[in-house]
Parts: sequence; C-alpha cells; structure tokens
Amino acid sequence: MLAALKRLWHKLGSPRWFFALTSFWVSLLGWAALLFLLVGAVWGLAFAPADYQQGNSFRIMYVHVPAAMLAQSLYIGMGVAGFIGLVWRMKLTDVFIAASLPLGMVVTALALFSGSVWGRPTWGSWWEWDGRTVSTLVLFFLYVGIYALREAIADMQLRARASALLAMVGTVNIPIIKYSVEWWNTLHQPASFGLTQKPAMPSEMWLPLLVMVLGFYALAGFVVLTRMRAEILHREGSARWVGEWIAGRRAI
Amino acid sequence: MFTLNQLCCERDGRDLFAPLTLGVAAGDYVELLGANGSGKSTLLRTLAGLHSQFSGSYETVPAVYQGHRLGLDDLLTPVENLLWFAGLEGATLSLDRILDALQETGILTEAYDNCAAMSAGQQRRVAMARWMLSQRKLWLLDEPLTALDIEAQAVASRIIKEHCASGGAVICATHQPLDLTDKTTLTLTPQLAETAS
Amino acid sequence: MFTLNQLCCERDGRDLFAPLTLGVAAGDYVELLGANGSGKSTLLRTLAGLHSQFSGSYETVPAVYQGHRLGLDDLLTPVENLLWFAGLEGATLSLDRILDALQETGILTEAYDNCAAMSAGQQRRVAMARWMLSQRKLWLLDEPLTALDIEAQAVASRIIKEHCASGGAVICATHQPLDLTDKTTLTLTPQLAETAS
Amino acid sequence: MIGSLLRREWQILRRAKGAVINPMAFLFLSATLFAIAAPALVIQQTSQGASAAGILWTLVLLTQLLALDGMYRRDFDSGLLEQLLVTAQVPFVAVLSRIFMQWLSTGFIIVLASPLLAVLLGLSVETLPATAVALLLGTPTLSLLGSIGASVTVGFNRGGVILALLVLPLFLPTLIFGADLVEAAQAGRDFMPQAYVLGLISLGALALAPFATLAGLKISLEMQ
Amino acid sequence: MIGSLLRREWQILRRAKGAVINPMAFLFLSATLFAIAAPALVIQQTSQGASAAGILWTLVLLTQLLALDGMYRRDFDSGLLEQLLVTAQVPFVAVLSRIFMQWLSTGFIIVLASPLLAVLLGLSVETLPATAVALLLGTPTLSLLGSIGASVTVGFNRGGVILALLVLPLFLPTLIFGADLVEAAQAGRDFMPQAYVLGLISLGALALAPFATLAGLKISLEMQ
Ligand code: HEM
Ligand SMILES: Nc1ncnc2c1ncn2[C@@H]1O[C@H](COP(=O)(O)OP(=O)(O)OP(=O)(O)O)[C@@H](O)[C@H]1O
Ligand SMILES: Nc1ncnc2c1ncn2[C@@H]1O[C@H](COP(=O)(O)OP(=O)(O)OP(=O)(O)O)[C@@H](O)[C@H]1O
Ligand SMILES: [Mg+2]
Ligand SMILES: [Mg+2]
Repeated sequence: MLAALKRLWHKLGSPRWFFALTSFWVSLLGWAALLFLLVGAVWGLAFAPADYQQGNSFRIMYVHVPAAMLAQSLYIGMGVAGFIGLVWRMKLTDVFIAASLPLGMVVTALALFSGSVWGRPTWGSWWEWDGRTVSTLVLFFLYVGIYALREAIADMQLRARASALLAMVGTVNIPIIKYSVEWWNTLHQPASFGLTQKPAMPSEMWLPLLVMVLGFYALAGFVVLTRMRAEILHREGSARWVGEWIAGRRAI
Repeated sequence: MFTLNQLCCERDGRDLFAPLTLGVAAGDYVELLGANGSGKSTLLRTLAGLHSQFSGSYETVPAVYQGHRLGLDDLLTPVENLLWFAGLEGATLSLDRILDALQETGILTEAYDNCAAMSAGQQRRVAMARWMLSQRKLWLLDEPLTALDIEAQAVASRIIKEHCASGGAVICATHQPLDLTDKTTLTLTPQLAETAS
Repeated sequence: MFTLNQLCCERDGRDLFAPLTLGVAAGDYVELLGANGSGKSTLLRTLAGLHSQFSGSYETVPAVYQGHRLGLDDLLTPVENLLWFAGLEGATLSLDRILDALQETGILTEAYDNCAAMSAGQQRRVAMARWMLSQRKLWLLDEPLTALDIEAQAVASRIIKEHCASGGAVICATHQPLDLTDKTTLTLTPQLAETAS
Repeated sequence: MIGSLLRREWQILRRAKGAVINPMAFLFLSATLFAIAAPALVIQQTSQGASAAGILWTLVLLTQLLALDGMYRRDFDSGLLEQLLVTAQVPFVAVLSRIFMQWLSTGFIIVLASPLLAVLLGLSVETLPATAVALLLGTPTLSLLGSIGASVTVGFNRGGVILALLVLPLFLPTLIFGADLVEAAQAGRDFMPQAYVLGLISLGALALAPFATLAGLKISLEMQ
Repeated sequence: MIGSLLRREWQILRRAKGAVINPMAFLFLSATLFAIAAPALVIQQTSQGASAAGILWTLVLLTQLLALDGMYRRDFDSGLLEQLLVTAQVPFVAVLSRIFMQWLSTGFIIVLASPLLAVLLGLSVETLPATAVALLLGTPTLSLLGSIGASVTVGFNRGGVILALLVLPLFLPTLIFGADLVEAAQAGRDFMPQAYVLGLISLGALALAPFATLAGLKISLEMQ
C-alpha cells in the first residue's frame, strides 16, 4: 500500500509520465473551455436581463468575477506547488509555476481593468480604495514580485527554489493580507458599493456567471497544461522520449 | 574523512567532470588539479554543502572551507574575526592561542588592525590562522597560496603538513603544487562524451 | 615609459617602502617583488592614478591597469566586455581581432557566455585578452598569474614577452616569478628607520 | 555561541556608527520632506488626528526597507555568509541573531525615536505610549519578513527594488493594524485588539522567517 | 566612444530586465501603501487637489533614492569602475552616459507611468500633461544630483541610508517646485514659471554633476 503510494508519488515527479497523462486532459479542457465560454458569453451578453439599477454595464461581471476568482486560485496553486517543490524537490512544480505565473498576472490585470471599467459607471471614478480592490492590487504586486525574481536569476534550479520559496511565503500571507485589508475597509469606509454582500441576483443572471466561471477555469487549465507541456519538451529536449514523441507527431 | 561515490558536479544542468570515486582517510593530503573551469571550486563547494547540483553521492564530516573569497569581516580586527569563527563553531578560544596562531602565520603585528586596512596577502594570512584554530579535521582549501609571498607559502605548506600529521585531512585545489612530499593528486578531467542514450 | 623619482607611497600617513628611483624604457619587463604588505599593489595603483598619497614624484604614460579585481562586467559576455573596453579607450576593434585574442588566451569557446558563469581562471583569461587588445604601451599588472592554470600561466608569460618585444613595457607585481629571461627586478623593502627629525 | 554572534554584531554596530544614527535621521528627513511637499496633510489634516498615524507607519516601512537592503550584502560580498552556513553549529541561531540585531539597530531605534516623530507629525501627546507600543509590536515583523526578502535578493545586482517589491506586500498587515492602533488611541478607543493582532503577526513571522531566510541564503550562495 | 558606452548600458538594462519594471512597480506599490495607511489623505483630501501632487513627488523621490543605491555599486565591486577611470579617454563622458542611462531606466519610466499614478492618487485628468512635464523637467536633477551622492557612498557598507541623508536635501528644490507646478495646474493657474525653474535646476545639475561624480568616484576608489 505504502509502496504503491510511493510509486505514484514518484511517477508524479516524472515529466514524461505527466506528459503522457495530460495529452488527453489538454484537449478535454480545451473543448470544455470553448463550450462554456461560448455558451456563457452568449447567454450572459444577449439573454440575461439588464440590471434594473445598472442597466447593461453589469454585464462586465461576466468577465470581472471569473477573472478575480481565477487570479486568487492561481496564486494559491503556485504557493502549494512551491511548498511541494521545496519539500520534495519535485521538478514538475516549477514547470507549473513557470506556466501559471504569466497567466496569473494577466488574469489579475484583467480583474483590475474590468473592475475599474465597471467602476466608471457605477462608482463614478476609475479607482476607489476599497478592500477588494486593494487586495487584488496587492495580489498583482505579489505576482510581479515573483516575476521580477525569476527574471533576475539565471540558473534554472535556483530560480525554481527561489520562486517556490517566495510563492510559499506569499501564500501564507494572502489570508492575512485579505483579512486585514477587509478589516481596514470596514473600519475606514462605509461599505458603499455592496461588494461583499451577495446581491440577490435572479438566476437568469447568476447561471450564466457560473458557466463563465467554469469556462475561465477550464481555459486556465488548458493554458497552464499546454504551457507546461511545452516547457517540459523544452527542458527535456535531449531526452530520448521527446525525440520519439516528435518523430511520432511528424509521422501523422 | 570523506568518500565520493561516482560524484559529478553540475552547473546549469551540465556535467563538469568525469565521475569521481575516492575515499580520503585521516592523515591524507589530496591535491586537486585540473585546468581552469574544470570544476575544482565547484567540487569543494559541494563538499562544503554550498552547491547542491550533482549526481552520485558523497559523505563527509563538518569541514573548514576556504573559498576564493576569504570571509573576513572588514570592520573587525583579526583577533575579533577569529573569536567570531570560534564562536560559530561552538568553541571558546583563549587569546593566547589566537595570538600564537597569528604569530605563526606572520601577521601578529597587525593583530589589532582592521582587516580593511590590510593587503591581499595579509588577509590571506589571517585566514590561515583560522584553519589552524578550528577544531574540525577536514580542510577544504581553494587555491590557498593566492597572494601569499614566498615565506607565507612555506608557512601554508607547513601548517597543512602538521594538520595531516595530527590526524586531519586536507583537500586543496591549486595550480601551484604545494611543497609536500606525501600527497595524493586528483585531477579533474572533462567528461569525455555526453552520455547520449 | 615611466620614471619614478624618490617615489614613496603612503597609507594613512605611513610611508610604505624605501623611496624608489627608476626609469623604465620601451621593451623593459620589471618584476615587482616584496613581502605581503610591502606596498606593491599600492605602487601600481599610484602609477595608474588611483592612489594619490605619496611623496616624491613620477611620470608615466596612459597605461593598462590590472588590479586584484578584474573589472569585467558579470552581465556581459567576454566579447561585449572587450568591445566596451576598446570603446573606452576610444578605439574600434574588429570582431576578428577579439576572437583571435580570446583564442590565444584559450577562452574562445566561452566567448559568448556570460562572465558570471565563469570560473576564476576563465575570467582571468578574458582579462589577459584585454591587455592584448589595448593600444596602450605600458601594462601595470598586479599578480596576473592568480587562478591561472599551468597552461595559461605560460600564455601569460608569452603575451608579456611579445608585448615587450614589440616596444611595450610591463611592470608586474607577483610572488610567482614569470618565465621570462630578460627581466629587471624591483624589490620593495620597508623603510628602515622612520625619518624622525 | 549566541554570545559570540551577538558580540560581533555589536562590535560592527559600534564601528559602523552610522548604522544607528542613519535610520533615525532618514526617518526625520523624510517626515520633513513630507511636511514640505504636502503641508496640508501634516498641518491641517493631522491636527484632526486622522492620518498622522498612517504617514508615520509608511515612513517606518520605508526606513526599514532602506536598511534591509544592506542586511546581508556586506557579508555576502566578503564571503562571510558562506562561512556562516558552513561553520555554524546551528545556522538557525546565527540567522536569528542577525535579525535580532537588525531590529535593534532599526526597529528598536525607531521605537525610541517615535515620541519625537509623532509630535512632529501632529499626533497628540496622549497617544505617544500607544504609538510606541504599536511600533514595538510591529517592527519585529518588518525585520523578520524583510530578512526573507533580503536573503533571496542579496546576490542580485539591483537588489534594492526587487527587495521592495517582494517585501512591501508582506508588510501590509502590519501597516494596517499599526496605523489603526495609533488612530484608535488618538480617537480614545480601545486599542488592545490591534495590539494582539500585531503581536500575533510578529510571532507568526518569528516562526517562519529564520527557516525561510536560511533557505534564501542558501539559494543566494549557490548563485556564485 | 559614447556609442560603445551607451551600448553597454543598454545591454545591461536589457539583461537585468527587472531594471525597467522594478522602479515602476515600486512606485505603484508605495502609492498603494500610502493610500492604505492614510486613506483620508488620498480619498478625501486629494479630491480637493491639495496634496496629491506632494505625495506623488515624495514617492518619486523615494523611488529614485532606492534605485540610486545600486547605481555604481556593481561596477565598484567588480573593479570595473577603476578600469573606467584608468582607461577612459574622457571619463567625464563615461560618467555622463551612466547618469543618462540611470535616468532612462527610472526618471523616464516614471514620466511614462505618471498618468496612471496620478489617476490612482486622485489628480484630475486635466493635470496629467502638467504632471508629465513637471516630471520630465524634474527627474533629470534627481539622477544627476543623486549620482554625486551615489559616487561618494559607493564604498560604504551601509551606503543606502547615508546616501539618502546626503541626497534628499539636494532634492528639496525639485520637490518643492515640482509639487507646486502640479498643484498650480490642478488649480488652473499658470505653471510655466515653475517649469522654467525646474528646467534651470536640471541644467545647473547637469553642469555640476559629472565633475562632482568623478571626484566622488576617485575618492571612493582610493578607499581600497
Ligand atoms: C478595480 C476595481 C475592482 C477590483 C480590483 C475588484 C476585485 C474583485 C474581487 C477580488 C472579487 C472577488 C472574486 C471572488 O469571489 O473571489 C470581486 C467580485 C465582485 N466584484 Fe469586483 N472589483 C472591482 C470593481 C468592481 C465594481 C466597480 C463592481 C460593480 C459595482 C464590482 C462588482 C463585483 C461583484 C458583483 C463581484 C462578485 C461578488 C461576490 O460574488 O462576492 N467590482 N471583485
Ligand atoms: N585599504 C587600505 N587602507 C589602509 N591601509 C591599507 C589598505 N590596503 C593596504 N593597506 C596597507 O598598505 C600596505 C601595503 O598594501 P599593499 O596592498 O600595497 O601591499 P602588497 O605589497 O600589494 O601586498 P600583497 O602581496 O599582500 O598583495 C599594507 O601594509 C597595508 O597595511
Ligand atoms: N556562478 C556560475 N554559474 C554558472 N556556471 C558557473 C559558475 N561558476 C562556474 N561555472 C562553470 O562551472 C565550471 C567549473 O567552474 P569552477 O569554478 O568549479 O572551476 P575551477 O576548476 O575552480 O576553475 P579555476 O581553476 O579557474 O578556479 C566552469 O566551466 C564554469 O563555466
Ligand atoms: Mg576555482
Ligand atoms: Mg597586493
């Protein structure tokens, strides 16, 4: 039993095994993303009823909320990967971090951007200092910090260790940061925008949102897996199985 | 004192030298030779625990490590530096022993000067005193003769000889053979062919 | 090439060595000897214009100076470093000449690697290429054999010999005599008595 | 061993005299800059006690940041850091004593200087004890978490700014609760909850930082 | 010669990619900290346009300061600086090109980022051009005068804080006129006088800084 677990663990550390396993998942996630995003977009943009207060501008929600959720999930994913990488010295975790870091940055930027575009009609300004906005902004800085760190280290193995360490430390801090920022917000500002309390949305509004969220996550899975696979091919370029795989692709 | 088992250090994923297998016992002096860039410094750093990219394995005991950079604090005097090192090792040293060591390496007159105000060779002499004062048996020395004048080079050889005679072991990377009769040489050679499978 | 006239370098107001008087002409190779801390590095820095505490006087021409620290940029490749140096001197170099020089010092294969990823000796070899590519006649070298392997030490001697033969002059502080037959040695000795007046 | 480690730090502090005076001087200088650049803030606003606390804490953060950059650099460049890792019986303790001394030469000094600074920024005299408490509980976190960032960036060319990027987000909770504590005191409210939180964060940082710092230093040393 | 000097600086900038992103990131980060620590300032006060300009300029100063610390350090430690002084036909030009590149990688980037930053701090959209002009005319002074301080302190252990002490007072006039320019623009007043003064100060700094920097570097190099 223990031995079997150990073998599985070992397998997980093998890029080759991972590569073979994911070839199915990549296409599944790709198609799922396409489906969900299409359905969600059409439903949300064309069929969901307009908000009685905000009119049509609320439809930014279908991008904003999934982006904001994904931004946090990806960072936590990186932190977990960092922890595993540091403790068990698994190569794949750094591949994961390398693959999800740019996506995380882009998605966080998207959340910030869509939020401030939304803020223009609803708040009357591009930017307000509020708990959610600040913690997203700080999340963006955490991403940028790790990015800058990775850029600064040439050696692959050391880059992996350093970014794993900081992703981990950052993740430990995320709940603290989130909590404190929200606390600060309630103290300093009346919750004027109702970001925290769930609006009693009709289901025609939130169902498409759910589909969009699923679509964003599927897309993220697709992008991350694809990037990971490319990175594995790159890093394992001299290994025999890579050559065989490429030859196999050529043959088709 | 230490054993290497098919040890091969790596930099950026590149194997530096043909795998080494070696056992070093108390009393041995090993001279580590090899062309520039053959991996001598990297091997010593690996044994010191400062480099973790390698294949194969090794076993070793806590060691004194002397790299290209000396590790003296500019703002402290030699005596203070040596006291600090002793503290780090968990030992306590009497001032007398420290001054004796500084005398032996010929730097006693500067014992209470700041290390910043010393020439390259004078700082090296302080570092030599550090090896002598350590309780550790294994010394890992990377080009210890650098910047030493003729007289101090002889002192270095003598110190190393005495250390080996008293049951220590020394591995010393150098391009300038030391004046010792009883030595093992270990030459690093590039890995002949990449193990392309 | 340069003349020293009762030159005596000082550190913290202390005279380092007995005053020197010397004239060096084109073609001369001067080996600068002396115990650790006798003031060799300080003398070379003075001639390079980097140290201004001295008594007496000297005259010199613009020189190549090679100190204990190499002055290569970690983030650049050898080729880029050498191009930069040439630019600094106001010269333009063809890539061919640079690659020739790197070949001669045995570091051609690393010509396009970052200098950060080089061993101590490999960096020294790049520095040697720099002397060769300079248009300046006078070379001030401080322990140029440091970290060089046997083969590279021979290269250094040869380069210096050729430079002297082609009308240059070299003054070289070292504890390891270079393999040159035609040399003047200049030994720094401590000032015997403080000129207490 | 701890004794000898602390003794060295102490000798260095004494010899590099600036180490103690400089952070303080920087703090006052930047407070002055602020007062000059945005006089309305310091003079009008803070007389209502609303934001002097925030300004104070921001300046403290920046002071720490500036001091952090040099935390391991000198030892790294001289090769002393590698000696520390190779030689120390318990590197953990060596790192901890370095962090402690860093705090002593910045955070603690800031605590001592805080009354003057607080008055300069327009906080009322009654809040001075609360300000000192807030700083005493909050600054250790800055040294501890800062040490992690400093250890990872010590080998870089332009460490300073990357260090800031890595570390300032981590300082955020301390900033918020610290500023809030002072403000609560200024407003006459109870500030014990904030004090507890600041203390807890410091304890958490204490548990995390030495190990993370060690890992960071090892990474930096392998870059050579 | 200038070509080869600038090329190296450019290569380094490109290779140390953080160099460009980092100052900007730091700027935004510290603005965030500010807004968090003293929300009243940024949210209420600056909607009246009184002090956002002051905050903006203070942050620019601090960013410059952080970047200055590394300006010569790397070259000093590697021995490249002594080569520069010994080898350069015209050391003056070499120093000037280094200062120019330092400005390009901080001041100029700040100018580019300023609209976003100004909006974040609550300056009105109409003042954005004035803000950019103020920064364009003011930041060269910061690089030039900062270079003097950096050259003198490069040999010190804990350069950062001493550097701040030396340099911040020199930044004062730029700070005052820069903040005033933006404020004038915000209030709809004429801001050309301030612009002229900022430009003049920069010119004065340009005349002074390269020589002073050279002298400072010589002093630092003699310390070895
Ligand atoms: C730049 C400004 C903004 C940022 C950074 C931001 C950030 C966030 C974040 C982090 C979330 C949480 C996602 C999750 O559940 O994990 C969120 C949710 C949400 N945001 Fe924003 N937001 C911004 C502006 C806005 C604006 C202007 C509106 C509309 C008035 C808005 C409406 C919402 C809604 C309705 C949710 C979902 C609430 C929930 O389910 O809890 N946001 N936003
Ligand atoms: N940075 C410094 N500050 C003050 N004094 C110094 C400094 N560097 C060296 N000295 C003193 O100047 C004297 C000469 O030093 P120098 O470096 O010139 O000697 P050297 O002949 O090059 O020695 P070595 O063979 O060890 O390189 C030494 O006695 C030393 O004490
Ligand atoms: N910091 C580094 N990063 C990446 N690669 C490096 C680094 N330092 C050295 N190398 C590479 O590792 C190899 C071995 O270097 P090492 O310093 O161990 O050689 P060495 O035998 O000590 O040489 P030397 O006699 O010149 O001191 C070199 O070929 C070099 O290219
Ligand atoms: Mg070596
Ligand atoms: Mg010398």
